[in-house]
Amino acid sequence: MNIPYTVEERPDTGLYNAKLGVWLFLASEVMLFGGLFSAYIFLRFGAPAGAFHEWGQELNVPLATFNTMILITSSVTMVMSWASLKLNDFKKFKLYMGVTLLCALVFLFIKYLEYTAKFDHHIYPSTNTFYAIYFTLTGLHGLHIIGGMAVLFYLWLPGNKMWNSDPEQFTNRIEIVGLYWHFVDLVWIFLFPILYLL
Amino acid sequence: MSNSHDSSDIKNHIKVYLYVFGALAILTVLTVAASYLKLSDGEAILLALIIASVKGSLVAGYFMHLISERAMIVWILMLTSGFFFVLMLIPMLSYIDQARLG
Amino acid sequence: MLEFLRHYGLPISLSKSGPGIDEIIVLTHWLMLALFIGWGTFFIITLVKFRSSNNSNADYKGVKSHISSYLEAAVAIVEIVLLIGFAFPIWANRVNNVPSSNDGIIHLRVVAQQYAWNIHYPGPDGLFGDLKPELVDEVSNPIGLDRSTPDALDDFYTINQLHIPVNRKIRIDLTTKDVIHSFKLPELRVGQDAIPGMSIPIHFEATMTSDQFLVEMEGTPREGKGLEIACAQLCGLGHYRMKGYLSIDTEDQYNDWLAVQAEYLLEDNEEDEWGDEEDW
Amino acid sequence: MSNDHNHHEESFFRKYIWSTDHKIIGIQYGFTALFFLLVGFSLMMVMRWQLAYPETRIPFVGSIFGDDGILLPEIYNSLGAMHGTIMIFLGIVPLAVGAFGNYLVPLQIGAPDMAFPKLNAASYWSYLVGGLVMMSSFFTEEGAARSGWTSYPPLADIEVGQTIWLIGMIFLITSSLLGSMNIITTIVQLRAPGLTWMRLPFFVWAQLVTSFLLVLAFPPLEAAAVLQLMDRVVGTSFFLPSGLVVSGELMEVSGGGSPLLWQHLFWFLAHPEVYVLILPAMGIVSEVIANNSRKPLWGYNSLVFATIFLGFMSFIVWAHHMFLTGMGTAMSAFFQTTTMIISIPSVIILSALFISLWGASIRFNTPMLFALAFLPMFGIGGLTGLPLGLAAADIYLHDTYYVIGHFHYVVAPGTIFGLFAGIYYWYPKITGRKMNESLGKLHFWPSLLFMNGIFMPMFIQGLAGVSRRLWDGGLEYAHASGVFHWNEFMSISAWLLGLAQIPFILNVFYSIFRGEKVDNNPWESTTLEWSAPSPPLPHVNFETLPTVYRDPYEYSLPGRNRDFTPQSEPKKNK
Ligand code: HEA
Ligand code: HEA
Ligand code: CUA
Ligand SMILES: [Cu+2]
Repeated sequence: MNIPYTVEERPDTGLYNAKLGVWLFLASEVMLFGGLFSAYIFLRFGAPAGAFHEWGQELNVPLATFNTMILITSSVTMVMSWASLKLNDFKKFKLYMGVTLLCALVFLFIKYLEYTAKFDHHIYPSTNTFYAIYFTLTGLHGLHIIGGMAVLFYLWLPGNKMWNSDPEQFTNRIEIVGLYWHFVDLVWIFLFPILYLL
Repeated sequence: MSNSHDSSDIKNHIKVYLYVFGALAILTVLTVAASYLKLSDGEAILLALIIASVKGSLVAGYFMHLISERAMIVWILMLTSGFFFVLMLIPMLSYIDQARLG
Repeated sequence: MLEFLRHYGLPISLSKSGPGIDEIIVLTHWLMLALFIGWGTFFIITLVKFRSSNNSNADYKGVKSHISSYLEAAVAIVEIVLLIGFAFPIWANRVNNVPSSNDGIIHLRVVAQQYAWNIHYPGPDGLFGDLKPELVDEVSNPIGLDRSTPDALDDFYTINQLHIPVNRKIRIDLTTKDVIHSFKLPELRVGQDAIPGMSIPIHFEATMTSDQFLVEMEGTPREGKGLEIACAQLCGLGHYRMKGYLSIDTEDQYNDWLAVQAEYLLEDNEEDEWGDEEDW
Repeated sequence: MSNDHNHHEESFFRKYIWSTDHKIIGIQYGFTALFFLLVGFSLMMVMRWQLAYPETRIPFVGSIFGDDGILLPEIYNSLGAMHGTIMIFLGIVPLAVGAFGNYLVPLQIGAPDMAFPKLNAASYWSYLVGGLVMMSSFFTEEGAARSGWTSYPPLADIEVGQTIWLIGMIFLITSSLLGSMNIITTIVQLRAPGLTWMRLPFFVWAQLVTSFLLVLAFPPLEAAAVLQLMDRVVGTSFFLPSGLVVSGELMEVSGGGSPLLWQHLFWFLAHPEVYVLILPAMGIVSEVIANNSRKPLWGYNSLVFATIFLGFMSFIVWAHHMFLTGMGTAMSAFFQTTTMIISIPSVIILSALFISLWGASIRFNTPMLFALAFLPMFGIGGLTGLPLGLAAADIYLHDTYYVIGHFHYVVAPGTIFGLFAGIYYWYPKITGRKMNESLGKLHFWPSLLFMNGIFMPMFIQGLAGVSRRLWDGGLEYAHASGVFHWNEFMSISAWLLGLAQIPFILNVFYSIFRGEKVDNNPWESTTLEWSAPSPPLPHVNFETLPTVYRDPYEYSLPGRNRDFTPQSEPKKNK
């Protein structure tokens, strides 16, 4: 079976299939988080004045700031790993990708620390609407990280084979997961202030 | 990005990526710092959202190459963000509208 | 058209705002009818005229005129008129002109619950006592009325029995204890969802008493059956039987009824009946 | 492509079950969805017994519902909620988008397959899992969801059976998202050379807009489903305000949520969803009408732009389902206005189709009969949407049988007829054989009659103010006494409608083996799918991928000896 434009770009649209596909997927993700942000606004308006801010005081801002940095770093290493492939430097790719994965692991570990700290203080999603939306948003974001990691890992370890058989397609794949990864980072950039700071 | 880029192009890109990384780090520190300012709720929200939007645009524009992306993608995203704001705004307005009922 | 819709189900209207609502329903149905008859005729003519056995060669170009654009513009204009001339003002009247207690109106509260309507009367002082969820007791205090404040002392409530006087403005503050219900008085063209956590005011004025209505209904399938509160929103397995009884009284009947209720209150009779056909 | 021809034989399993060929997946979607339609209809035929003869023993199947064979109110509510869910999410959407979209879009644009064949398969399997999860809820102790297909909390938060419904929905939403991204990418990327945007068959446009609606409107419902699941499973209160007292007990939740949040998120999907139900059917009907009127569609451009506009507007009308939730003047004015605006493109589309018939040479075969019947039936459904869209009239009509009548006219004799037209029309492409015309007409006429028999009296009941979702069909209420007797008439019509489907089911299976054998282009059509063999070649569709030189509907082009000119026929002098 031979489907056109899986690797090369279609001349009139300037895109290869997966690129359009992933952007459509990201569009749907925007709407998914849109629904949750909308819920956040609704609940915030519904809570007594200032309550959301107050409830949020339990959260650990320094830790979350550090985590934000980690995620931003992983985004840079992600785009660097793609650039390395573009420069035909597979070794560097392996390195950057490895760092990206490592960052993701650290991020999840810190998330785990935060969650357990909350549970130790008997704070659960059912405690109040702030924690309901906090756990939902960060939990769903965490799931996105885990999903992304699975794909990254799949491209990282067996990557050699794919690179050797079809470097161009492999580079495209890295670009595609890269787009997804940056999007997850982007979501966090908004989650961080609305949950921790406001 | 298309395969038409030669390696010097990419090397330029890498420089940009590093700048963006720096900018993101600084902005992150800025948002946290801003949260310690004595601002009213509205101002704080506005400031935080502005900073977040700048950061978001940097990520989308440079890491995700949106700045030089094909028109088709840009159109789809504009449509999406339009509906995204509808989804934010209308429930919010309707909440405010119904607040008169107590 | 009104007669036509009446013939096909639409009940007579017993409220002041009813005719307005009927009017907009009537006008929209005229628009619908015009479009349907217009296109329907065109449709049937084309089907007959251009069947292949009659017209074996199709015309590549087809219709060249722009009549359909004018038609679409006409539909748009009619819709604008309906909106601005009727729909907006009626709605504005409904949500903006809510009378307040000191306008000499009857002010009641209705608290819906799974499968009953609790009607809360403020008593002679015209002031409502507080309702507290934690005080709710299904048998002795279904709406959670806090009797400890003076406002509440003369308050009383009924289950499923709504009495109102004719030709007086009524305001009802609608809320619910559990799930969403919808308060509907078909003959008064009143409808409003009851949403937990919200208290939504509605207002209307009846123009006919229940007795007169029953006289009107003689000889129809409705004969002998009075007015009722329907629940229009799925609220659980008893949704179909969630019905209250509405009595539109003359001023005298209403006052008598109030007096009887006040006596009950003195008797300290906390048990309430859930209403039945007798209450019409 | 040549190496595909001498592809080694695939195993039966790879070829027919675990296939990634869009045609096989389309057929899988089609049969599964038809099966679910039948299930959804069967539930309703049972419910209609209770509505016609409340609290009497249901014949034949009564024993399923307990010893006395009476449908209990809680079971009635379950069947109602599941009827709505199954019809919409397991029946029409998979049939219209999953089956028709999958099978026809690549063929009509001259592509060898969908852009992402594996995702395509994943989409089908996710749909099947979602469907099975939904169905499994009937066999659990708690039973199936019983809070309506709208699942309004707090009721849905506290009623039994809802958890499985939510999990099922998450699978179904995932399936639709995967499928629709695939369709968009396919249309954008895989159009044959020369097939420019304004040369696309209208059906492809309809699928494109539909897919955009799915991609952008479904995720908020997925979010809402997750939130409701959290409410039910981990005890959050996204949709529960403080101070709820259920059956006399104060609910022990933190409170602070809002039931209206669900309604916003739900209708943000569910309004665009109704256009998801209608647009593919409009696409099919346009194809069938163009073909059987033997002339180009009138106003192709206005059809396309109206469809795009319709899709766009459908995102900003949703709160017309919420007029009675305490809306103020500004909000209601906004939504009434957008609702009126959105009716205009529908009028444009319908007008264009009507005018297309003028000057035609109409062939009344079975697909055409269904397509023609679609027009007035959708017309009735659409027109009765207008009073609902005016908030003042909706005060009276909201949640009455008038609403039920309105939307069944658009989805049942509307969409379902459109889909029937499509099945009769493209059956020869799929099997190489035509369906039997006599059986087809035996299917059409009674269906048309009984559809109206069921749904027309609903307007009468609605005008009388009878609420929907009543277990006893309104017996309890005095205001229903004048119209209650219609229930029996409607129910009998529904059962006869059921009987009228027997010729169809027979026809589908009989014609696979015994139908009249036909060549690749039995309807003498112009669009690309008819230039492929019947059935199209596995995985590649066309012997050589076509190139397009013409507009989609070049019928009765003057100066030719044939009355149709395929899109792939080169123009002579140019
Ligand atoms: C395919 C599905 C579909 C379609 C296309 C529509 C189309 C429309 N719908 Fe409907 N609607 C539903 C499915 C659909 N709806 C469902 C499922 C519900 C109920 C959900 C629930 O509560 O469970 C609902 C409920 C619903 C409501 C809420 C009612 C209530 O709960 O109180 C409203 C209110 O505005 C509404 C309005 C409209 C309007 C204005 C249109 C317009 O788009 C219609 C425009 C069309 C026309 C104006 C017709 C044009 C006709 C002609 C040009 C002439 C015809 C002439 C001949 C045929 C001879 N609909
Ligand atoms: C797409 C949506 C859709 C469709 C097509 C239908 C079709 C039908 N619906 Fe329904 N309905 C809903 C969506 C739909 N419905 C929704 C959303 C509700 C609201 C639920 C709620 O309250 O929450 C509802 C509610 C509803 C009610 C109101 C219940 C109540 O309020 O208490 C009634 C009552 O009569 C009804 C009846 C029917 C009937 C008789 C049909 C008939 O037209 C059915 C016709 C079906 C067919 C003709 C099947 C054809 C299939 C085959 C023949 C299979 C062939 C198989 C093979 C070849 C393998 N429906
Ligand atoms: Cu209360 Cu239905
Ligand atoms: Cu709608």
